[in-house]
Amino acid sequence: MPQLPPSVPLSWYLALSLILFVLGIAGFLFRRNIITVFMSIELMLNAVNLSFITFSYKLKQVDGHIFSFFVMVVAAAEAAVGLAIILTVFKNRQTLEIDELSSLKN
Amino acid sequence: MDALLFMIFAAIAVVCGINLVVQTHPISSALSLVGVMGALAALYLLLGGEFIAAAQLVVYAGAIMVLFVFVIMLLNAGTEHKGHRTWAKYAGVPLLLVFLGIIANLIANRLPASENVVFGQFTKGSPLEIGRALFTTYLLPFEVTSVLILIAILGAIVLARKEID
Amino acid sequence: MQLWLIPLLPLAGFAVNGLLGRRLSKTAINAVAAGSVVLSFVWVLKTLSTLGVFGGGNPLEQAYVEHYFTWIQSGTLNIGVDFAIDRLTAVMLMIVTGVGFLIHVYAIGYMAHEGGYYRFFAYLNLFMFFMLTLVLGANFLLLFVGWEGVGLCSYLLIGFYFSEKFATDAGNKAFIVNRIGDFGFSLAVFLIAMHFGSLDFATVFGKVQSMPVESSAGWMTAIALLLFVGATGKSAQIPLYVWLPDAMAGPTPVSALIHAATMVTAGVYMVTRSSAIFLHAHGALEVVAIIGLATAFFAATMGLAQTDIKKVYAYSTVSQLGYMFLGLGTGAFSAGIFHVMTHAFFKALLFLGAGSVIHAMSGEQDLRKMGGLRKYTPITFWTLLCASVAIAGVPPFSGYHSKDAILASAYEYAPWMYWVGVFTAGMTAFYVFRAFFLAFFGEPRWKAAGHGHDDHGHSHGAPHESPPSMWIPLAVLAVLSLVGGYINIPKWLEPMFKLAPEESGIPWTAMVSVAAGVIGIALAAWFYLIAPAIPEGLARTFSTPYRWIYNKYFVDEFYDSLVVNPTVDGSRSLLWRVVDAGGIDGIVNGAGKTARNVGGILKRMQSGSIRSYAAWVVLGSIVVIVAITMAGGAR
Amino acid sequence: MTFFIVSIIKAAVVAFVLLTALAYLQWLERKVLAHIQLRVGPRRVGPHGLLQPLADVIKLITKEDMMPSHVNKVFWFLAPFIAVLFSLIPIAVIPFGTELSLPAINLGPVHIPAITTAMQLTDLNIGVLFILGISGLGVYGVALAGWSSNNKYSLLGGLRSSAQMISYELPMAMAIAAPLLALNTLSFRGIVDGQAGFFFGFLPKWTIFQVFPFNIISFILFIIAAFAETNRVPFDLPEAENELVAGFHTEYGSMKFAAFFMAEYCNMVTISCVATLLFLGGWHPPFPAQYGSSFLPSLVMAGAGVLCFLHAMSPARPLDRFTLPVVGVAFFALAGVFLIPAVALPLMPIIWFSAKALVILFVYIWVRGTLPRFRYDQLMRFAWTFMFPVAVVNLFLTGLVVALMA
Repeated sequence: MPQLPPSVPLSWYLALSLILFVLGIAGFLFRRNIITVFMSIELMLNAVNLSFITFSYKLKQVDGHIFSFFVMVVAAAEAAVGLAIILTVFKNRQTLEIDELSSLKN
Repeated sequence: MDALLFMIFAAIAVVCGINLVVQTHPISSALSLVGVMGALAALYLLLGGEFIAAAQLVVYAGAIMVLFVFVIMLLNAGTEHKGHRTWAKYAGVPLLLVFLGIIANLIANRLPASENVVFGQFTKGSPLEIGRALFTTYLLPFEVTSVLILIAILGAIVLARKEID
Repeated sequence: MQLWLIPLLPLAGFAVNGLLGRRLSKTAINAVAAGSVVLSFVWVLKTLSTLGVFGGGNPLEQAYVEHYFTWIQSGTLNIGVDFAIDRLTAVMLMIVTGVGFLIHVYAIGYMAHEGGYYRFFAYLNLFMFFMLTLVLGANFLLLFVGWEGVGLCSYLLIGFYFSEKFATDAGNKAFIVNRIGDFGFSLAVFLIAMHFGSLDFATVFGKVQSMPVESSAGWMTAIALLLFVGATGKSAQIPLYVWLPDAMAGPTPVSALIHAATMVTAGVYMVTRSSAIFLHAHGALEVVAIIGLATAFFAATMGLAQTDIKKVYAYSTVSQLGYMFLGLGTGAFSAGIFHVMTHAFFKALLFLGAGSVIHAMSGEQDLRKMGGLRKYTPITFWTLLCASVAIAGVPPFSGYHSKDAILASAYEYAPWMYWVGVFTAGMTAFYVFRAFFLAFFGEPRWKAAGHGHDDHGHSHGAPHESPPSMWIPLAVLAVLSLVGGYINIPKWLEPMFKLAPEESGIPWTAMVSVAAGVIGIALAAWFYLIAPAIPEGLARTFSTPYRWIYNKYFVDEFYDSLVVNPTVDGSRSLLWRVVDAGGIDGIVNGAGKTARNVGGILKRMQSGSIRSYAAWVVLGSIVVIVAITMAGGAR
Repeated sequence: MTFFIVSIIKAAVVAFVLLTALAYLQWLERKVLAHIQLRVGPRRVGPHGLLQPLADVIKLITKEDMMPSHVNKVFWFLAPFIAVLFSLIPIAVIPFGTELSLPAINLGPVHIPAITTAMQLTDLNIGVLFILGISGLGVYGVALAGWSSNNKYSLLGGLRSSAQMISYELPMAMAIAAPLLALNTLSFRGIVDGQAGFFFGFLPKWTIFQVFPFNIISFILFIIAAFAETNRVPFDLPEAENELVAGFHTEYGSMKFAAFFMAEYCNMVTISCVATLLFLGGWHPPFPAQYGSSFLPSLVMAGAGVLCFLHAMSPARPLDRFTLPVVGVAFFALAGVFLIPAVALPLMPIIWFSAKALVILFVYIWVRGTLPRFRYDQLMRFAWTFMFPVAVVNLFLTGLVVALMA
């Protein structure tokens, strides 16, 4: 079996964050349940956080952590409002299908 | 050791992420997202972000996702069925591949040869440091965020008052 | 030493009265309003005593400065919020808080029956705050803040009876005319910031003194003149004096506090404060002197024929301010400030007395409808007498000292100025005593005329003496205006203004001015006590000059036809019809039309399905990233 | 290498002790409840029913494990495991005592080097946050169980528990934050070290006595929130049997049901340990050694022995005449053992620690035997209109005091 290196290069973390981000976009593009779409957004946010932390490690500065902390806080606010909106939508439309919620046009 | 841990948790994260996308039931997606978050928390620890790891668990996994699960249960949303197809569905895959390719290329080529991540080298992630930075350099953003949170709470209450009672 | 407490106490009073006044009882409002002012007065006393002013020695040789925080920090320009006390400021502080307190007490009695009670006191406190900021500020910007603030308060208080058209008009007039002056002032401030790279008094004046008089006299003169434009606006000098007489539409305590004692002297203070600049611009000083003299003279002549008691005193205020500027212009800054103080005493007293008379006549202001009030309002009578002799420059009362100092320096500067000044002094004595005699002597004319309109809410038969809250301040001010002349301000200000002339000028100048005053009094007595027929006769014989004087030289009409109407017509016909309707609206509508057209095209992209939006976003981000990479941004 | 071995041994010990403690905690609860209600409680299996837990375990294992047809299988299976997992993890960061140092032992071929290790699995320097996070995850078990059982009672139970746990996590976190302000560390060991010593020689420097009186308030808040977090009476809405049959675990039987039960008790133990560490000074004695605090355990043991003999005088069952004296002798022996310094010194911290934890656990049971259950809206209103504001104000005041004293 191939011998594992004692530690991994920084770019692997970035690659992981990229993969997660793309997965998030994919979820956003291909899922129809509005809640799932919402969760894909959260996934993207997490990916970005990971890259923040990674860069913060590279630059040996704490700022990245602060940014990701703010991202979390904003995500919390967003989740609260977004879920409330979803509840309202469901009450008015009895559906969570994103394609049926296209009343923005006409 | 570090590499092993990274492998394990990265694998968990990726698998859960894929699961999030492919699962048809919101609950399973939610749980896989929780899995991703847990794995990421572990990775943060590897990167020396103790506080962020804990915050990840408390805030994301412990509060936000619980909220998601709560709503999913409340609406008792079933599995989704085939909807009509938009052009995005066809354009999506190539777009994503292009995106992936470009960024991967950037990471692979444009980034300078980055050093290895060794656990314990970066010690600025302790609650002490974070708190210091948060209350000196980033004081104003911090306060503004608190206001944002307040507004969000009020908005959520106003929006959802009639639903939950 | 917590200088900030001094202005902040009145501000607190304003906050309390302005926010909660509607709910508070009158007693509470009085307590807050007068209390805050008396507290700041006490604090001023404490501060000064801590600085050793009342002790012996030579305190406050240089200013005591307190820095609070940096307000503006841009490039090299660094403006801090800091207060300073030097000898000049000390004098002004004493005047403002002391007289201010007395007038607050007076107002409690005077406004007792007015509506908007708490509003009045809130404004009054706010005015105190801004005035103290103006006096304490250690740089031109803070001075300007206070400057604008007192302007605002004066506007609010002139238009206090906002239900009356003339009051609001007067308020607007005061505000707009002051704007002209403030414009000059702000230009001066810009020039100063540009040339000295700072607005701090200390820095600026230090640099000024360091440079020789000849060099850069040009823009120095410009700065000085612009500053003086501001002063003419605030201190009602020619050509911007027109607002002050109308400002009498406000309640009498306001006239006393703002338009006689404190605010109008702000200009004098400002010019004195920047004496260094003026001393480096002799042309400007000359202008100051001439303008002051002209104002003194013409205002005095206008005062001769006024029939409204407050108007008389208003013009006398303008004329006295002219005196002060004459003093400044002739280099006797300390004498000017001296006159500021004495004038604060006796002019405040005159106005308050007039207010008391008006109160007694329950709202009647016309001298022709008064008379014989002596036995009804004895206290007012005596106090007003004190004030009149003081302003007439009869030794040894306060007016004599200060006016004499000014005239002496005027004589040293240019004898003709001195003679005009003396003549003006005579006129001053004349019209002041004219008003005095008309009000208190002769047979009562108010019985026949009945009471005028009664805006005091309660009508009664005979005139009545005012309540103690009104006559006690009168008494205090009377004492001050009698003995105030012995507070040797020029001596006190010696270290600041080396150029102040010797206090004991040429003795005969003093005698002549006194003689002029006495002659004026005698004439007034002759005309209005012994032979009341003469004035009408004179008015008939010299009908043309009389009409001119009576109509204040038609200056207002002149301004209307020259400035106001053209502006109004111009803006109506050109700005509104052409520029606004044509240009601006055109731009706006055009923008709207374009937006609609573009939107019509972009609308196609908006399918309404979120996923297509997401796809668009991805596409866009790809494009951006590629572009950045191409540009070599992403390393 | 020794590190791994030691860690494994420690883990094994801790797991064994914990699981036994859980089983006997349940026995204790039944006993105490019984005495509160003037009953006798389990008594048949073993002396004073001491073997009852064993019997229960056997029963639960041997029961038929039936799965309802209408449940969502994956999550229905997953839920109990999640619950147990997240209730067991936190014990890993909880210290039970000071350092334990064993001398090197030579038994012919076997050679064990001298070992010095902390009585703790691991000492994270974010231990408190870690526990908060993990216990926050515990809700998934309940919520999933409630949802996946596909039964309206269970669903209601799940919803209730998730909402309730989220709501009570805030005051709990704030109540924890208040003492941390004074101690300013997040590692449990550091926290306990910060509470060593005595005020005026007799009053222990425990957190509750430190920023008087605010930390007492936060202690009370913490205990209340802890009751809610562990779904115990009076906050056991998720399993309110008279409203929701059995709430989220209606559909569960045999070991899965036992898993939920275990999770609940494990949470209780964890929370009690946390309370002990954060507020009650961990393993520090309540009064100084010169007043003989080190003899207290021996005294208690001796007292227990005497008690056993007294009971043996008037036995409730004929068998007691023989069993009780044996137990009494055992107690006396223990008392003697605790007089040996070599044994007492390392054990003393653990004794104090577990004593304090047991007191809190007893309070749990006591409350359950005493208080009625809240109504759900009362529960929520209590959380948001009383607990939360009080916690905020308390936190603020504590910060103020600490800042002023610093």
